[in-house]
Parts: sequence; C-alpha cells; structure tokens
Amino acid sequence: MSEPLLQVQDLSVAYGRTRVVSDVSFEIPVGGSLALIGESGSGKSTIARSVLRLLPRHQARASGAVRLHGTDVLSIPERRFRPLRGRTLGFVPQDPATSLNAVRRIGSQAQEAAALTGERDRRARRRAVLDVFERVGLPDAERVYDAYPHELSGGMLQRVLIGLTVLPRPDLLVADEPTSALDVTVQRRVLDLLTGLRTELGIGLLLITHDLAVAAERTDRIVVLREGRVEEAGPTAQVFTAPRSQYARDLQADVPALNPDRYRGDRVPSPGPARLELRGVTKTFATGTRALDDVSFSVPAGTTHALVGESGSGKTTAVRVLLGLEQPDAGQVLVAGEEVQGRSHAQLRGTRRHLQLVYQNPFTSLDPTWRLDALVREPLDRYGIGDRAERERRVAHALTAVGLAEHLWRRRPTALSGGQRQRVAIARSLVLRPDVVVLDEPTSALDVSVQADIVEVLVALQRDLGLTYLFVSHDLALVRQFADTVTVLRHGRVVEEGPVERVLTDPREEYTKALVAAVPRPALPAEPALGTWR
Amino acid sequence: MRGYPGFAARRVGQAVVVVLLAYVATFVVISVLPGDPVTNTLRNPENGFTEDQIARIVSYYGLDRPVPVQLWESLSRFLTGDLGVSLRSNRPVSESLLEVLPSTLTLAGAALVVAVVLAAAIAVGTQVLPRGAGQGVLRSLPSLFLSVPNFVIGLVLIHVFALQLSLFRIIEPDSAWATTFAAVALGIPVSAQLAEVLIAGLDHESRQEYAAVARSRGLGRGRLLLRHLLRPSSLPVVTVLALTVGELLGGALITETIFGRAGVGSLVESSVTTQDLPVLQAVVSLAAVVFVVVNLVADLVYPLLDPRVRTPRSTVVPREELSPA
Amino acid sequence: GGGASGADSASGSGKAKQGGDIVFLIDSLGDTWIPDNSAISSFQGNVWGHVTDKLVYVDGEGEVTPWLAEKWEQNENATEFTLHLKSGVTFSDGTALDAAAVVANLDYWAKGQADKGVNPIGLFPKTYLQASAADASTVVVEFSAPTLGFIPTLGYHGSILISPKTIALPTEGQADLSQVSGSGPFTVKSWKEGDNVVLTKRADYAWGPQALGKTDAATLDTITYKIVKESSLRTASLQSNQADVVFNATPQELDGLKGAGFTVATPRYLGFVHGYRLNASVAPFTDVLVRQAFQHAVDRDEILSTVYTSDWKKAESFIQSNVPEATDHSAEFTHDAAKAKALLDQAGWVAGADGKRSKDGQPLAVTLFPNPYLVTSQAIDELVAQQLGAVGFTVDLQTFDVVTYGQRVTGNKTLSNYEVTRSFIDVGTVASILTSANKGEDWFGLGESDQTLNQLRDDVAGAVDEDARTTSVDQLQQYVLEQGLFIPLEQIVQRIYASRPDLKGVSYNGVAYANFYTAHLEG
Amino acid sequence: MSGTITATRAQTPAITRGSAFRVPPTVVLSFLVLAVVVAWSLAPGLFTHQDPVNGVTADKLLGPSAAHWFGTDHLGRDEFSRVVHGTASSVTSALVAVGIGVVVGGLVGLLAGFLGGLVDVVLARVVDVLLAIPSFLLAVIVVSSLGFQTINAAIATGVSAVAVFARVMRSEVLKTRRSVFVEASFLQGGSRTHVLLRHVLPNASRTVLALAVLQFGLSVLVIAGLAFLGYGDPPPASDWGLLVSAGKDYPTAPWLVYAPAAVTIATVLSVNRISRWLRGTD
Ligand SMILES: Nc1ncnc2c1ncn2[C@@H]1O[C@H](COP(=O)(O)OP(=O)(O)OP(=O)(O)O)[C@@H](O)[C@H]1O
Ligand SMILES: Nc1ncnc2c1ncn2[C@@H]1O[C@H](COP(=O)(O)OP(=O)(O)OP(=O)(O)O)[C@@H](O)[C@H]1O
Ligand SMILES: [Mg+2]
Ligand SMILES: [Mg+2]
Ligand code: NI
Repeated sequence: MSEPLLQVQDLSVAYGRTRVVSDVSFEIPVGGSLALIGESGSGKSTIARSVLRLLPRHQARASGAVRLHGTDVLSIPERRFRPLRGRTLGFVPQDPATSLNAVRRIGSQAQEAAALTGERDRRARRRAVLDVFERVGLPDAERVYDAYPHELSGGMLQRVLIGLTVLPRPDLLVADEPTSALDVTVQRRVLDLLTGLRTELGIGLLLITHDLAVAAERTDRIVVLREGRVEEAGPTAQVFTAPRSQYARDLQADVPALNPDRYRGDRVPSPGPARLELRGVTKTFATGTRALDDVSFSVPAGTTHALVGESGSGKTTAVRVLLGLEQPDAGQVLVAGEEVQGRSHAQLRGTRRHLQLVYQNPFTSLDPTWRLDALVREPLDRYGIGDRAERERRVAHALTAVGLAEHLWRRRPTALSGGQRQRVAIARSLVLRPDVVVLDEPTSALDVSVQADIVEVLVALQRDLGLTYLFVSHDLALVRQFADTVTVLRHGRVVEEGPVERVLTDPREEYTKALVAAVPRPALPAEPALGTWR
Repeated sequence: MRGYPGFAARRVGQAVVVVLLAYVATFVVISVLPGDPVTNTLRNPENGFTEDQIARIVSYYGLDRPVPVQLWESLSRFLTGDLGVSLRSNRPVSESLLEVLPSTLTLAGAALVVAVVLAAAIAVGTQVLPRGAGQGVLRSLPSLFLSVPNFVIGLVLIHVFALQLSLFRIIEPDSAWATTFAAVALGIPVSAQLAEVLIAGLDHESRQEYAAVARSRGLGRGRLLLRHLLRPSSLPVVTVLALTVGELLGGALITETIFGRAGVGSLVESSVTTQDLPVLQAVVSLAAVVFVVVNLVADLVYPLLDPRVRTPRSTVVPREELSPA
Repeated sequence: GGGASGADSASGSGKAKQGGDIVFLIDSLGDTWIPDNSAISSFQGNVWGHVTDKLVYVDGEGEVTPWLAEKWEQNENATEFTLHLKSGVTFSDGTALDAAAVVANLDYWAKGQADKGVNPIGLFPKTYLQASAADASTVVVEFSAPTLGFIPTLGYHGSILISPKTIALPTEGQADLSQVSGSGPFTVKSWKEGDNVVLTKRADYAWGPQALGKTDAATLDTITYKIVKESSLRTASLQSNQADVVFNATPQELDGLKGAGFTVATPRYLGFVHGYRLNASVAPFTDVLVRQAFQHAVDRDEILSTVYTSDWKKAESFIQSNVPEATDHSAEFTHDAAKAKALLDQAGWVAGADGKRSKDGQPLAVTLFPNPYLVTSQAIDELVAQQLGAVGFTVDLQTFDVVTYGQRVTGNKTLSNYEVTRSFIDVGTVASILTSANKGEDWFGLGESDQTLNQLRDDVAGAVDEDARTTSVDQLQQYVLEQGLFIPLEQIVQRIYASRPDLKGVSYNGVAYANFYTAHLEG
Repeated sequence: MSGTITATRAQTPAITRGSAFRVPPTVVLSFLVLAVVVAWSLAPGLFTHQDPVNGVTADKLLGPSAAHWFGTDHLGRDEFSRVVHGTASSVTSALVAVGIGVVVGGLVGLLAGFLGGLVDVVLARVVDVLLAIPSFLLAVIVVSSLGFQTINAAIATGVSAVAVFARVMRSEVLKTRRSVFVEASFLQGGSRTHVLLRHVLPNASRTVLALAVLQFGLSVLVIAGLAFLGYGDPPPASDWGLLVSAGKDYPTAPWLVYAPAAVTIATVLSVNRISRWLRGTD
C-alpha cells in the first residue's frame, strides 16, 4: 500500500499550560475510515482541530506530526496549507445551526465552497451547488440557495454543509459529532448520507463521536481516547467485540443500545394503582401551535413510564401540564386519583410536594449563585419541614444517596461537572421524599458514561424507595433499558402506547418503526447482548 | 392592532410621549428653584427698582402666574411648535437654536465619523495584528479613552495642534481643522464604547463554528474578517451607536466650551447658569426628539442588517440549548 | 503701559497705518443686547462703546467733558438741566440724533418699557420726572430733588443713545444686535449669538468726543469680538498671533505677556475699591472692635503680591483713588495682626487651643462669599480666610454662580458681609447706598441708627456745589473706615486688556472700557 | 432511605476552565492603585504633612520637586497634598452617584422586571425619558437646580445614571425570571418574594455590580466635568476635578492640570480594568 492518507504521530496539544492531548498516533489509509471515541473532554475535538489546523491561534500549542499525503501540516506555513483546505481536507461540523454565517445567504456562502473546485464562472458554480444540494437530498435546491440559514431546519443545514464539503471532492472528511445536535429521526438519515457519499466518492473519514454504537456501525477502525491518551485502538470488530482495556469495556457497557437489559433485574414488576393520569388533555398555545391533542396516559405507582417522540412532539408540554405549569384547554390531570385542575394555590403546593421535576439541562436548572447544600435544602426551607438539624440530616442523606462526596457540598454549581450537577438536581427533587419524580430528558445533555451513572442512581432509588417515574426521552435504547411502559407522541398526538418490550420490539405504527430504526446498530457479527430485540 | 403598522404606531406614540414628558420634566426641575433671569436682574438692590416697576415687567414675561398655569401655557405653545422667547437674551428660542444647530450637527456628525472610523480601526487592528505588545496596546486603548476626562483631551489637542503646531486658529473654531480636532475630542470616548462592542463582537464571531468552517474552506484571514465577521459583529454597534447620540449632544457641552464653538452645548451652558427655562426646555426636547428618532431609525434599520429578525420572530419559547454530549 | 487712561499715543515709535482689522477675544458677550435687561453688562459695554455715543464723556480721572451734548446748564438746586446737542449727528439708520431722540432715550433709560419687558437703567436717578425737547437741539430734564449726579451718569456705559426706531422695535428686535442702530464710529456688520460680533467703521462719523483729541472717522476698519471662554486659550492665542487684543487675562499671566513685548492695560474704573462691606447688624460685626480687628488682620500687601502684579494699586480708601473726591485714608487699615488680636481680646473673644476664638460658646465665625463677577475673588478670599484664621477667626467660603449669587447673596440682609465690586460715575452714589433712607441700600445694616453716618449722608446727597461735597466725602471715608464698616482690599481692575505691541492709541474711559476709535496699528 | 449508590467514575471533580484562581497582573496593579486611593481618602494625613489649605504665598506656582511632588498652586499650597486631601471628597461623591444609580435604578428595574404589566409600562416611560435626555445635559440641569456644589453634582450624576441601571437591572431580572432555576424554585414551593430576593436579585446583581464599578469610574469623570464647568464645591475644597479646572487658568504651571488629571485617569483606568475583569470579558 502507498503512504497513508492521514498519519497522526505522537500528537500532543496543550491549551496554555494544560495538556489535553498526549502522544496520540493513528493512521487512515486512502478511502479508509476511523472513529475517535471517548467521553466528553477527552480531547476528540482537539485532535480534529489539529488535523484541520483550526486550533485557537493563541492559546493552543501542538507538537508531533500530522501528515496528509505525507506532508506535515503542522509545520508548513499557512500559505502552503491553505490550498489543502477544502480541496484535500473537508470539515463537517457538529452543530449545523451555528456553522453557517447567519447574516449571509446560503448561496453566497456556497459560492465560497464552489470556488474551491477551480470553476471561474459564477453561474457554473451555482449550477454545481444546486446539483450537490439535490444530491444530498435537499428537496427544493433553488429555495435553499436563496435562503438564510435560520430559515432551514437543522437536518437541512447539515445536508447543506455536507454537500458543500464534498463538492470539491476532498480526500479526507473530518466530521466532529456531525449529528449530535440533530433530532433522533434525522440523525440516522444524515449518517447514512455521509457514509453513502463516502463510499461512492472514495473519501476517507475521520469520525468523531461519543457513541460507541455509531462508531461501530460506520467505521473500519476505532481509537478510544481517555484524558487525551489513546486507551485502545484497533479494527472496529476487535475493539467492539473484545475490548482489551477496562475503560473501553465500561464504555461499551454504558451504551444503552448495546445493553438493553442492563437494569432488568432491578425492576419490581408489580404495578400499583395509577399514580398519575392524563385524560384527553389538549393544549394550544397562543401562537396557534397545538402542542397536545387529546393526550391520555397513566402511570402506575412504582413504575417508570416513558414519553418518547421527536423534538417538538409535545413531551415537555405534557410534563408542564401535569405539574400545573401550563393550564390545559381541555382534559383532566389526575394525581393519585384526584383532579389537580381548579385547586387552590395552597392545595397545588401540597400536591407539588409529592411531585418533583428534574429538568433536562443541569446547566440552567440550578441557581449558579447558591451552594450545593443550600440548593438541596431550599425545598425543605420552603415547605418548613423539620428543624435545622433535621434539615441538615436530610440534605446530607439525599446528597449521599445520589453519590456526591461531602467535599463537594459547599461548592457552587459552576464548579461541578454536568453529571454532578444533574445529581444535585436529583438530590433536590428527592429531599422532600416525593412519590413521583418527573424526569424531562435528564441525561440528554450528558455523555454516555455519565448518563449510565445517573440512570444507575435513578434505578437504585426506585428500587429502594418505590418511586414512580415519568421519564421523557428521545433515546429509545435508553427507554428500553429504563422504562416499563411507554407512550409515543407525534405532533402532540399519542401514536402508540404500551409496555416497552412490546412497543419497541413490535412497533405497530410507521412512526414508531422509524424511531426504532433510528437506533444505531453496529454492523457486526451478532453477539448475545444484541440478540434480544432485533 | 397587530403586525408591523401596529408596532410602528405604538413606537411613534411612545416617542411622542417621551418627548412631552422630557419637556415637562425640564420645566419641573428648573422650577424647583424660585428664580429666573428676569426677576433676578430686577431684584438686584443695586438697581433700586420699585415694586410696581418689577411687577409690571414680571407680568410681561408671565412669570407671575401660578406654576401649573405657566406649564400649561408653555406646553400648549410647544405643541403648536412655538418654543417661546429666551428670558436671558430676549430672542426667540427657535432663532437662537437654529443659529447654533448647524455647528453642533456638524460637530456631532464629524465626531460620529471619527468615532466609527477609530473604533473600526482599533477593532480590526486587534484581529489583524499578531498577538503581542501591539495588540495589547490596541486592546487597552478603549479603556484608556474611557478614562481620560474629555476636557483634558480637548485642552491637550488645542495646546498641541492649535498653539504649538498652529494647525488651526482658535478664533476660527468652525474651520475644517478646528472642527476635526473638536470632533476627535468629542468622538474619542464614543469610539471607545463602539470599539469595545466591536472587539467583543469580532472575538465572539471568530470563535463561532461558522468561522472555523469558513476557514476550513480555505478562506484567508482578511477575507474571513471582511466577508464573514464584520457584518454580524457590527449589529450590536448599531444599537450602541444610536444610544450614544445623546452622549454626543451632552459631550458637546464641554467640547464646545473648550473649542470656543457657538453651538447647542454652549447655548445650554449659558442658559443653565441663568436658568433660562424656555431655552433649556427647547434643547432638552430637541435632544429627546433626536434620541428618539435615531433609536427609532436604528430599530427600523436593524432588520435590514440582520435577516434573523427580518422574518416575523419565531414564536417558540426559548429552548434549553442542547449542549453537545 | 499699565493703568493707562486717556489716549496713550505718546509711546508710539512707528508710523500710524490707516485701516486695519483687529480681533478681540472676550470670555462672553453677555446675555442680551437690550442694554438695561442685562444682569452684567461688563461684556456688552465693549461693543456698545463703539456702536453708540453718549451725551458726555467721562475720562479715567472722572472728568466730565462734552460729547454729543456740547454744553449744559443746571438750575441752582440741581433739579433742572438743559442740554444743548451737537447738530448734524445721525444714527446709522439715517435718523437724526436730535432733541426728540434724546428725550426718547432718557425716558427709555429712566422708565424702561414695562409692556415690552424692558427694564430701566438701574443707576439712573430715581428722581427723574421728565424730559422735553425745547427745540430741535435743546433738551430740558427735570428732577424731583437735587440730582448732581445726573450729568456724570450720562457717561455711564449703559447710557447709550440708540435710534428711536430701535427703541420702537418689539422686544425680540431690540435684542437682535443687527437691528440696533447707534450713532457711534462703528456699525454692526454681523453677529452670532454666543460667538462673535463684527464691527465695521462708519465712514461719515465726525462727532467724536473732544477729550479724545479726535472727532473724525475711526482709523481701524473692523473690530471682531470673538468669544473664547478659556482664559488661558485667549492669552495663548495672543501669544501665537491669532488675536490682537484679549480681555481678562489672569493677573498671573501679565508679567509673562509684558516680558514678551505685549501691551498690558489695567485701567481702573471710577467706583468703590474691591473690599467687604460689613453688616453691623449681624454677629460678630455688631461689635466695632471685631470689625476693626478684621480691618487690621488683612494683609493687603500679601494679596497684591500673591494674586496680582505690580499693575495693581493699594487701596487708599474705600473708593478708587482716581475718583476726584478720593482721599488717602490708608492709615486706618494697616496690617497689624497683633493689634487685631488685641482688639479681639478686648472684645472678649478668647482663643482656644487651636487658636480659634470664641465667646460664650459661640465661635468667631465668618462666611465669605467670593464675588462671581471678579475672577480673582476666590483666590483673594482664600488668602483673607488664612489671614483672618491667623488671628482667630473661623472662616468658611461659599461660592455661587452669578444667578445663585444674585438670589442668595446680593441684597441678603442676614449675611454678615458682602464683597463689593462696583463702579459709579458720580460720587453722589455713595450717599444713596449707605443707609436705608430714600430706598437706600443700607450697606452696613445700620438703618437710620448711626447719627454721624446720617449726617454725612445728608451732607453729600444734598450738596449743590462740588467743593462742599468733596469735603463731606472726605469725612465720610474717614468715618466708614475707622468704624471698620468697609474693609478695602485693593483698587479694583475689573477689565484687563492685553494687546499686540503695534496696536497703539487705545483710550480708556471712566468705566475702564477700551475704546478702539482712537486706536491704530503701527507698521 | 437506605440506597447508597457506589460512587462511580464521574466522581472526579470537574476541572472547570479558569477555576484556578489567577488574577491578571494588570488587575493586580489596578487593585493596588485603588488601594492607594482608598488609603488617601481614609487617612490623607499619613501620606502628606503639608497643609492643603494654608499655603506659603512666597512659594506660589513652584514646579514639581522633591519638596513638592506635584508642585505648588497659585497660593503656594502643595498640590500633592491637595490631591491627597481631595481624594475623600472625589471618591465619596462618585460613590454617592453610583449609590443613587444602583439603588434607585436597581429598584426601578427590579420592580419593572419582576412585576411587569402596568408597573413595567409606566416605569419604562420614565426610564425612556431619562435615557432620552443626554446624561451630561441632565446632570447639568439637575445640578443647576440643586445648586452648584460637589454633592449636588454627585446627586445629578447619580440621577443621570438611574436609567442605565434600571435598564440593565430590568433585563437581568427578566432574564433570570425566565430561567429554569427560577421556575424550579417555584416548583419547590418558593414564594414570589423568596424567588425575588434569593434568586432573581443575587443573579441580577452580578451584572449590576460590574456596571456599578464601571459607573464609579464614569462618575468620577462626569463630576470632574461638572467641576470643570464650575459646578463644584467652593475653595479650599480640592476635588480632583476642581483642581484640574482651577489649574487650567495657570498655563505657566501645567502640572496643576496634569498631576490631578493623571491621578484621575489612573483611578478610572483601574476601576474600568476591574470592572472588565469582573464581567469576565477577557
Ligand atoms: N480553547 C480552549 N482553551 C482551553 N482549554 C480548552 C479549549 N478548548 C478545549 N479545552 C479543553 O481541552 C479538553 C479537551 O477538549 P475537547 O473539546 O477536545 O474535548 P472533546 O473530547 O471534543 O469533548 P466533547 O465530547 O465534550 O466535545 C477539555 O478539558 C476542554 O475543557
Ligand atoms: N410556551 C409556548 N408557546 C408557544 N409554543 C410552545 C410553547 N411551548 C412549546 N411550544 C410548542 O409546542 C410544541 C411542543 O413543544 P414541547 O416543548 O412540548 O416539545 P418536546 O417534545 O418537549 O420537544 P424537545 O424534544 O425538543 O424537548 C412545539 O412545537 C413548541 O414549539
Ligand atoms: Mg468535542
Ligand atoms: Mg422537551
Ligand atoms: Ni433511606
């Protein structure tokens, strides 16, 4: 074989004095593909940016070698590197919404990409752009060309970006989590597009992802990173089926799609009476959006009920109606068999005590000016529960229960990681000893390993305290691990409902099928963990 | 009323209310003190006027009527466009104002140009210059500009350029050079604010993903700056610019005094010391009108610059951002 | 030269040039061009003096000589005056300056125009009854009481003759300088409020005052008055040849200017010296001993040497020494701190540990109010505060702008002192201000209680001949000073001029205004 | 509760960027400058032994020297001593101005933002009026109506800053009020007052604090500007602005302008630097 397309050798990168990537080496042959995986902050993006020479100019220092067709891109001057940009080296960014200039039309930005083909005629370039737009499956290419970025959906924008990147036929695509900002159902289509174009055009791929399943499904080789070092590397099949390092094994175990029955044993399958119930709830916002349309479901005590559906399907609205944060236009909300509607403020307060909410985003749901213990004590203070000592005791208990060590208690949220913050939010919801905890996508802002930690905490609490969970998620694999029953929402309507086992293995509706299909399946020899539901 | 016409009508209505309130507020503030240039001169014991003489003259100016009546009369005159007569110079206020307005507008306009050019130069410099001493100096310039009392800037400019270098004559404050330097003195603090916003904007934009994407397509630094970064970064500048118009008028007070320009600022200065209410009311209303109009225009122009607000705002509640896992 | 009065043409060495334009920098041009409506006319006076004439000319020594009034007579008890006007005089709008015009002006000065909001002249004798035109060039003026001061008052800078057409204008018109028409050697070419006034010479002018030795048209072509508020910038402009004359340079700068060859003039007006009048009805000045202590505590030499230059003269009385009736009484106010302390001891004011005196728990406190019309006033008051502090007074300063000063200080009978900066043309004014009689200003707060003062006042006011009045004025000065009712500081110079070396022949009248009618450039 | 979850991998404390406490050297310098200024205002006597009020007239207008660091003024007083003794008043008046802005503006913004509705509409118009009048013009008018003293200049400056604080406070309150953690607090049974006092106010006050620091610097300049126009305390007061404006009349003694101006600039520059640092914009 000739020289590799990309060769990374002993790459180290430091931001200021902190070294975040150490001695990383790997290779991609011409037309080959490689996935970089690892938890958040492990240095994946930093490596991608070193390859692209897009590291922040003044803060980062890189050493080692990054060879593209044998040329060390780190040592050549920008003047010589610039011709490689776009033409040899294409970049597909993570978040399509922020990757195009919001104040310029798509067309004018596309012209910049088309110019890389060497075409001099503006109209010819325009035709080339329209071609590629059609090729990536954008329905109305002309309209897209004249649009501003904010007028397109995330999926469309990512298609635009991919189209523009492949237009000059680069030899290597660097894709940094190209779908993590997109909707579940869209993710799969975009990945399909990317890998399809790749094989068709013979482009090499450096794919960055935190999702082991995606990596396994899409690439030939995998490099597992941890704290900036290569923990393990090798052909996909090898790393995936027989991980050698403990870290890679953990990582694998944490991916819900690969371990659907992880928590099965912990479950108490003895459903009690309905603890929560929505009956024919309809909600239309002042803007005319009908977020909920005749939605009914019930949650038996001591079980976990999941609400799933794509973005905007009304999951959060259902939760807010349940908690009395929004008033439904029609229908009833029952908590422990009693109607919430029309209750006085004081009564509502009493109900809420037993009904706690954990928000999706741990970065915004905690007051950044408060310390941990105060945050967790707040509901006790507000409801005037116990004396000082009693409260202290309860706070300590709750914080310990979610696994937060005592040295963290006097910190403020800004000094915590995302996973730790979400634990604080859970502790805060538990300190009142509620019966029901509503979890609105509690882990979607966190990476898999942290997600696994949190789910573990939740499962253990349910087991020990007999809590009832209403669990909102768009991740069917996670739902499968965690929930007992599920309601599938689409455009505010209930599409399908029933026990998780049934709905996910044998979906009846097209929409549910599409959702199930979106779960990544590594194209690998079947192995026991995967067998149960495929 | 819904939609744009409703919005515009509301905005204009608010603007009118603001101007009227400003007019009344000036009246109230100035009327707190029982005194005016007329009675002040008349009551000076050195003149020895009789009570009868004083009363007759005071009644000519209407100053003997109860304050609410005076306010009402002046307000109804104002609504018909009559700004009244100066108590100090006995000239119609509109005449005095029209006489000095061109000078102030020239100054403020020139200062605005100076401010924008200076701010743009500094901000672009911070992006183009290599990191190091040069950039450090550029980045601290706005802070420095904001820390120097503007009368000191004015005095220094005059001493250096008019007296040492004889670039302009103090007695010809309306000459091109004199206006330029006055504009520099007035524009420097404003440029500092603009530069701060612009630098922050450029820094912010250059950290955005789209900048990286554009660079990954081989765009050079200069083209990136011109074609991509400058436009979105200057959006907040428009808003700040509109807000600083008032500052230019306020700052003109000192600058005009120092440079010996006869303008609105120096008119205010002499009117304030004599409590010449009609002039002050007129100037305040004028300033309020200018401010309100400029901000109205800024609001109307903004959508032309930012396509995101051009389409009716998306009505979705602000979503929790999905941070990348 | 300094302290110039009269035309100073003696020092000319070069040859007089015909024509020429000068630029005059001034801190302000005042509030309004309606002469009598202005609170301070010390700025407008510069312009008025060139565009208008007066009936008489009063020079820097107080001598009254004919101008547009060629001669005048008075009746025995000085209640009726007859003025004989020069003929052929016209205003710049073409109107003849005849008896009717003078009568209109006299009425305008005396009564103002209440229906147009125009004030009378403050200084004009309140005893005025009426004036009438006996014929085209004769005016008869009647008063209700002896008014010796009438004729000198005609030389006051506010007593300017303007065209009856101007007087007939509505208020806004009178306030518009370009519509004001006088008979002076210059006319207004253009003006911009708050900025400048350009005067241009009137070619057919032929009625200058005899006293100035020139009656024909002015030599200079134009005078541009330009406002430059910053005093340091005015001086600097002169030094860099950007201006020809500057008004009110700070005294500190004068030596430098003189050293650089510029001409400096510090003409004194006729009037009171700069000083404090003390209110004998307000503590602590109810006690004559305290007033006298004040009188001796002030070190006038230190003030002159610190704040001023050698151009300033020591006070010799409480009126300026160029007033014809002034006499030297400086022995009454020597600097003698020991004497001041002794006087205070004698009055029962005991010095405490910090040197400050008090009596019955009351501190010996004085608040001074620097006069906003005199730039050096603050510095002087600060020095006086130090000097008074040295003998045991506790001194405070309160500064106000012109308007607030007018409201809170001027005429406020409850304040213990008032800083005087005041000109008069005729010494008779003195009588009308000392006590409360005849709506007098009651300067010392004594009302009618001081018999000696009352007597002296009556002697001065009722005098029908000059010699008798001079004697009474001398006694009055002696009495006021020894009683410590007036604390003189220095002979006041309220108008300071600095000009380029080759500008010669400038004359200064009794109210210390520079007159460029007589001036020329040498080359 | 008995369930204790074994602490797992995510237990390593988060390394948040910049959590290592590092203060840039220029900020340290700025704090030093402010420390000197504060010391001058608290105990001026420790820094100079010369009389700021009574001078030696024979020594008037001397240039800077070892005996007189900033030279002497027209009455022979030591300018350095006058600067030092004028610090307290300069600092206090700026503090008064900021105090008025923060308290009045903050309250207006807080009420408008938190109560909303009619209160918001009415207060918004008031703030609009204050904004529409150029702040320096407003300050000049207010001070002329209150009387020409430094304290009144400070009040006027404060009044003209009210609008800025009200606006910032209002937008911060609105931002905070819409934030998820405030809704969370309502769900935890928090009352409106509790949420206002414990969540909204502390969060909003961060920005307001940075603005207050910035406004302190601005106030020093505005008050100096007012003093320059003659709206300050009577002598022998020696506020920095008064010193500059008095000094400008003595062109032969330029140090009378430059020394107090330099002190003013250094102070304002330091304050601005600290404000930027507080806002974290570098
Ligand atoms: N500009 C920067 N300055 C300083 N530190 C940085 C910078 N960018 C990233 N880092 C740090 O470098 C480390 C690696 O970051 P990087 O973005 O490469 O991680 P990642 O693996 O891409 O994580 P994620 O999955 O969250 O995207 C992190 O600790 C991050 O905080
Ligand atoms: N306050 C509101 N005003 C107007 N429209 C709203 C409001 N809240 C939600 N909507 C709209 O209602 C629909 C359902 O929104 P909701 O937040 O419940 O979706 P979701 O299923 O939770 O989506 P995601 O997965 O993105 O969180 C969306 O179209 C949304 O734009
Ligand atoms: Mg990343
Ligand atoms: Mg949601
Ligand atoms: Ni327990």
